[in-house]
Amino acid sequence: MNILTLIVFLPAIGALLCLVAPKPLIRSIAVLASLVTFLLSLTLFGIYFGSETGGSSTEVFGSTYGTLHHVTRLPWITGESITIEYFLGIDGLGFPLLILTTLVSFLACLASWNMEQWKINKGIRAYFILFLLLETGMLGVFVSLDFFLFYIFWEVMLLPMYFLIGVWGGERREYAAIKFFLFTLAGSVLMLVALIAMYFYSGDAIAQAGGEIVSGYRTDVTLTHGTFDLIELATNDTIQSYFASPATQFLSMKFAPLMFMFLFIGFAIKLPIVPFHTWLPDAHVQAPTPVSMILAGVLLKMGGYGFLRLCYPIFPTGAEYWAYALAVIGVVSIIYGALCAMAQSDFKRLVAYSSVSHMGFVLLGIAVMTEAGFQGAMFQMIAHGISSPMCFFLVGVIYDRAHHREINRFGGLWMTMPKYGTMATIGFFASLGLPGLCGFIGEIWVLLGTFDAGSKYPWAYPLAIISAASVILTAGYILWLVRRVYLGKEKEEYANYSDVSGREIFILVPFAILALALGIFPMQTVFDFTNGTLDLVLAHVTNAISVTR
Amino acid sequence: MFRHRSHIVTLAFLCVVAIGSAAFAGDSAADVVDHSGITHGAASGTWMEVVLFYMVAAVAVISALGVCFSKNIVRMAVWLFGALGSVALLYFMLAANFIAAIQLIVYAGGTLILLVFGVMLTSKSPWAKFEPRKIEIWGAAIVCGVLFICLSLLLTRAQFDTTISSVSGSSIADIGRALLTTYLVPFELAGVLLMIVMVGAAHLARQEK
Amino acid sequence: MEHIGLTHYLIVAAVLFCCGIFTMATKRNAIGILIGVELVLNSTGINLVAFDRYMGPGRLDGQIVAIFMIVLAAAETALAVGICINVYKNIATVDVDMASQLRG
Amino acid sequence: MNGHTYEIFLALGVLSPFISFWLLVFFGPKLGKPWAGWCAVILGMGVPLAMASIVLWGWLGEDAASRAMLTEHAFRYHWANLGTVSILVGVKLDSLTVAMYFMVTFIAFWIFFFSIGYMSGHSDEVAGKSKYHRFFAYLSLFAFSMLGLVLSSNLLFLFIFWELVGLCSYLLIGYYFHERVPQYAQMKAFITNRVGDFGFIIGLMLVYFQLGTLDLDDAARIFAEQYAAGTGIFASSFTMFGWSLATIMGVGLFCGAMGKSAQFPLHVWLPDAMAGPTPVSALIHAATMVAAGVYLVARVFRLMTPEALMFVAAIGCITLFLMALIAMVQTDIKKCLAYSTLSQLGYMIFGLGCGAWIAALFHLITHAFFKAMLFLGSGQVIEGCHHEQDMRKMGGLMKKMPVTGITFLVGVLAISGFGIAGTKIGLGGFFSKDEILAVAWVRAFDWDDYSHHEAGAGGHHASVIPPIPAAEDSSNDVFSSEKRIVLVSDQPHGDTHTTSVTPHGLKPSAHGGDAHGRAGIFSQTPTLPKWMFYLALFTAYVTPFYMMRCWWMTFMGKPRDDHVHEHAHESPMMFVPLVVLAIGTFVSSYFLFRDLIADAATQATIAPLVMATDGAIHTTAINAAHSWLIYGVGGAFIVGFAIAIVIYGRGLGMASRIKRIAGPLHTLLENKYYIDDLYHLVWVKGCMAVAHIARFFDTWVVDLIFNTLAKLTERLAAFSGLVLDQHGVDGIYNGMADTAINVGDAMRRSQTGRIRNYVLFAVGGVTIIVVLMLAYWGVASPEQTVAMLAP
Repeated sequence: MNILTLIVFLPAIGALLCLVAPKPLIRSIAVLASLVTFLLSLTLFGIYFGSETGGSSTEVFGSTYGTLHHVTRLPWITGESITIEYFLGIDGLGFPLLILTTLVSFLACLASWNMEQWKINKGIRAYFILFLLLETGMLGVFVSLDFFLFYIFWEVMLLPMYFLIGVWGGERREYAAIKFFLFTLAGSVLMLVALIAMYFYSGDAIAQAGGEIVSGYRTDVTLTHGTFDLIELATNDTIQSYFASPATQFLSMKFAPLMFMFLFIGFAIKLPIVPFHTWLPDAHVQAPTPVSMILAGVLLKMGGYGFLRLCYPIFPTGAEYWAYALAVIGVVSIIYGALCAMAQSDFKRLVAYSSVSHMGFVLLGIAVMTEAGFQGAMFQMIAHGISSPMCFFLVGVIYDRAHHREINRFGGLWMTMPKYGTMATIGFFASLGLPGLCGFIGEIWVLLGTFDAGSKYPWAYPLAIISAASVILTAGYILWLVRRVYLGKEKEEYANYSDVSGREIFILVPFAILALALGIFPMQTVFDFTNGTLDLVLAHVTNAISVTR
Repeated sequence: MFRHRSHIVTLAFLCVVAIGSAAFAGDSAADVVDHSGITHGAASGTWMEVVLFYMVAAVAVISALGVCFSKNIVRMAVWLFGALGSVALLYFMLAANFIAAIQLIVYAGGTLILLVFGVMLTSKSPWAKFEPRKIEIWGAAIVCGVLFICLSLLLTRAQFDTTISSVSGSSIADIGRALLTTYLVPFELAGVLLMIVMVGAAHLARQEK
Repeated sequence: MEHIGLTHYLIVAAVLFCCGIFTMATKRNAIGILIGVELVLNSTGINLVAFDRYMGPGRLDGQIVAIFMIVLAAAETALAVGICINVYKNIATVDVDMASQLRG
Repeated sequence: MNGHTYEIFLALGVLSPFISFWLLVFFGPKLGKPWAGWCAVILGMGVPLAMASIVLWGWLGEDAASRAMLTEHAFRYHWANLGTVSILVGVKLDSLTVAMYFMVTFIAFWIFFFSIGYMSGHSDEVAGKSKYHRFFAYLSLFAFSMLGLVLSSNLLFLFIFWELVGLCSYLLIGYYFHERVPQYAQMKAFITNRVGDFGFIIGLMLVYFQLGTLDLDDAARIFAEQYAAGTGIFASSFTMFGWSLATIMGVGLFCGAMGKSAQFPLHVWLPDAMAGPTPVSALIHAATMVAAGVYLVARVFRLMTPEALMFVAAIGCITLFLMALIAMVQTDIKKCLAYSTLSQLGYMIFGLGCGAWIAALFHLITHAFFKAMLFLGSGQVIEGCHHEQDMRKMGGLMKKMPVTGITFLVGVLAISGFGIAGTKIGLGGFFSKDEILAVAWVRAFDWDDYSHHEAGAGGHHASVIPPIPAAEDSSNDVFSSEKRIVLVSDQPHGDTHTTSVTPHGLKPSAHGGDAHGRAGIFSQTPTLPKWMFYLALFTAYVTPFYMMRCWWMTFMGKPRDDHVHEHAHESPMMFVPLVVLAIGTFVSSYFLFRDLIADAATQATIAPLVMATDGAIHTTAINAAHSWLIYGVGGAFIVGFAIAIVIYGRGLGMASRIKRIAGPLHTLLENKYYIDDLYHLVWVKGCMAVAHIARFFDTWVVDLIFNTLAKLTERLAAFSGLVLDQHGVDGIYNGMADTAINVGDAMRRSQTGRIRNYVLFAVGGVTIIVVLMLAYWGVASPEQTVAMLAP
């Protein structure tokens, strides 16, 4: 059995087990399932070090976009003129996010351990089942390479999240859950339009070319009708030139920019960027801690992943068309998110807005289409996937004890809980982008990458400088937060709080170690695994753009 | 509408005017009586007559308005006195001397006193007020205003076929004769009515046991 | 200078009539309503006498009816005041809105 | 030593405090007091000091050629790829590094040592709990970061360590985090530094983008090549504030230095940073970290254009002047020292801006020694006086604390530029600061002649160099000519065809230039505005005044507060470092460091656009200036001391009289020119206001739009579902029934039971009829009316 299939569906099997297991065992089963998934996903490192490829960069990443590993291709739904495949595979785009997902899921599952102590502790069985289903959905998104399958996983992930927020959330959980659901669904609708349009237009392209063309990346295959294959759509010259042609119109607008925008909005809502970000603070504030961790750690990355997997390789001309707008939106997100974070008094809301700011870097890095920008964006996703779950868990730790999140009511927690204070310092300084911790690399790479783009886009200079100013704002709100919560005199109210427990330490330490490791050895931890594919994607995109010009 | 001191001053002034005009009217009425068969008054109107009419009419109108807008029942009664008096003067000017006399005797002398007694007997404080609802006031004002405008329009545009009798038919003898001949039955009926009213009023007003 | 004609008297009567109606419609004091009625009756009187004077030469119909009107008014007042006093005895007020025991 | 031995030793010295840091993080509480401290002293600083000593010893034994060789072939580790640019990390091995490394380790070691004494009392308690190990953990982390900063061969790594020292500074300022003042001070420090870093990042972006590398040496080489060829950064026609792109790059990098070295207008954090424990003030905020800005400028000197350097000089000049004035009115002993630090940092920056590369860095080193000593002395005083920092309550401590008093006096003499003109006797500032002034004088007054002379000489570059004997003319200069001639050839792979000094502002062979290229260079380095020199000169007179004032108020005169006086004592653990550093002050003024720096200048100032002016200090002009100035400035300390002693010799009476006379000026200085208040108003308040606007916007506009959309949709659904179906279709049937009921109800309502209403209804009805009649007939015509009224 293919290892990717196993990884994706192992949590679902765990969910099935939870369904029948006696109640005291549920938690253990869930944790075990996510742990095994995590361990299994670690075996994927074999791609880089194992005998399969020998580990050299070219062999791992190939020389063109579309070099995949652990591919599974099975016809799933086939008809006269339709082929939907069960098509899984992994490359430098999906791999780091897959590992991140399994890791964060495992730790978040562990963070759910004390569920009995939550104010709302109903339905422990349902909770863990939904949690594991969510994991399956997320993993599926990162490995599926058939658009149809991708879309299904995308939607599968949506529903458990809705319930996790809506049932186990805070006071306004219904509002937050429905908001999350509607926002994402609105994006999905546009994505669905793009899905269908791309299928039929690729069919048209083939028909125009004589009804039968050779596949773009598989020499032994011919295409006779439209396809959902994401790699095919990106690499097939016939389809690409048809998509990019200004004569190809959809709703009497140019096809590529329009489709790009459709997909972009779908992913941008997920990322999220201003002005589609308002679901995020609400969802975070209302969601229980582990769900917040998943939300910040993994779900937001799907947006960035979507850009890199769908928008850019398939519609490079669209990317060129919208580059300026996207970069500006990215910068606005960075500054605006930071400013909003500064004004918050709710702990979780602040962290949520800081996510908006950090994700702005991802968008900016991708939008400028330079090597450093792409690498920085990818790194920023991973780094944020480590620092923000950590921050949310840190909030959760104190929320479990104090049952409120008012920043101004805290104070002197470092005195009360020294270990917690130390961990919090690492977490928040990673978020601040302190060199030596993970947040720094992504930001500086994106900034330098943006500046680098100045040679092709003159607007990149001012944008780079404006976004560089965010280092001041970020320092401002994080330090102010640290001062209000952790420093100062010990408060009576909190004097008898216990320091972090063993379980909590166990969750925090991996994050802290990773934050340090990513900051000190960015190449060995992230770049080595992603840059090959990212460079290929970028080469593909820039090549396509120059051809069109 | 009229309040406090200004109100009382106005009232006093109007009373003086009313009495003065009554004196003039008395003269002219005397004239008519003296030279029976010759019509003076309105038809042969001198400027004095016109001035007199407007003065009296003014008193009547102002008094009527005073009644309308007084909040206090005692003041209403006083305004009513002005109105009744000026109506009596109008009767004089219309050469209906007997009616005018009755008006003064019965109304101003009797009915008004009765009303004042009523006021005194029925209120703990004679200054008690009961406010109607706003909408009632506005409704009444609109209805009355519209009615007045319509009536005025009608009356000013109407062309009455007026013929002033050259013979005075308004001597007391004539009236007495008419009452006892042509209008005998109503006259008797009025008498019966008065008696019934007297009995009824006495019954109503008697002390409860 | 114009003549004083029938219309002049009729307009004065119209003013009195309207004022009387207004008084009847806006006063909650029973005696006040009575006063309004008096005004209306007086305006009628003016009308009767004026018409008699200007349109019925040699006839006394108008004046006679005016006499009856005055009689009726006196009788009505006497009776109404009696009723008022009685109402006052029963409900200690002359506010007509309070006299609602018979209301269904 | 050969191969990579030096680098390995240096790297070990960096690693050792890092290990110490983690040891203290994990096992600190177990080690407890004082073993955690000893762990830091030995592992955190002892090992690096040992390494530094070994390296220094070895390095002094190398000749120029092998030094160049070692620099050239230093090991580089491939850390990451930034886009397509490889980022190589390694040790920047040259004389400056060795000198700085030794200075940092030496001073830090004694400060660590001092800290054990300082922390042995109750100073380690944060809100009543001992956080002893935490303090030493931070110190170890700082040692790691600072040494890393010194070693970095790569601008990006320099920046990383740069931020880390900032973090340590943040953590250590806020060591007593239960109190409010340190909390705000630490935030202020970090955020102000971040403002500088913003500029630093812009500089980095330009370096990365325009030069295509972040390695210091490569960047400088490419910069020179681009200048020669007029490509890259010099091809851009972009200007801002009249600065070319290359200048902006230099200014951007300098912005980072402005933050770290607390230059005007980013100086505000340093005085507040005195809220930290005194050893921290000595180590971080006087000797090492704040000097990192100067070090950075020295390192990127080769990337600076004349305009950028002019900006540097202006900032330094403003800082040194303004801060010295504030120092005159400070009453807090640490604040006074802090402002003097600011002023001295201003001198260094000013010196670099003038091109006095060697003098500025020499001043950095001497200053580090005596300022660390001064701070430790103040720490001794504060600890001895039960945490009393107000000098007005001190006085007469000389008897109680003789060692402290004397060492403090040594520091005061050193900073004031004590020395005897015409001899070689002097201390610290006498050599370093005066040299800066000499260079400034030449740049301000003598520059045109000098540069034209140079340019006009033409010919081969060797020939324009004044012969060595010319340098020896100024025999009364404290530096003998042999000492200065340590410079090796500037040829990259030096066949040492000349042992004479070459002006280091150029590298003819690097870009194929010759005398013409050189002429261009000189003409591009403009004359220094004269006010800068005058301000610096004036400040040289102010410095001795406020330092002597500080010393006199603390140690001399009569005790002003018995309570403080009684408690005053000194502990051996703490005065040993004082003595050592006092000796260090002497030694550093004469031996070792200046040679090393001058040696480093050969490579580190090879710039296509500017020259380090004091690289050519042997020229007659500067030597003459120096020997002339030595009489003017050399006496400055006497004047300053005299004034201070006159004013403060008999208590504070005269001072307060002067204060009354100079009321507004005094207030202005006491409030630090209101700059802090202005910043608070504009930046802190302004930023919060914008943040709140953003939040408001987010809640009430962005969110509202989506909520309104949702509401509208909901309404639409409600409309179609409820209104249209239930009320529309269904409503027709229900409506009929309802209408009947409603009509009846409305009718019923009119039956109020009030007579007056009925009257009105009746009359109203009549009125309506009348109105209708009028409407029907129009306003009735006379005929019709007659007809109507006819019987």
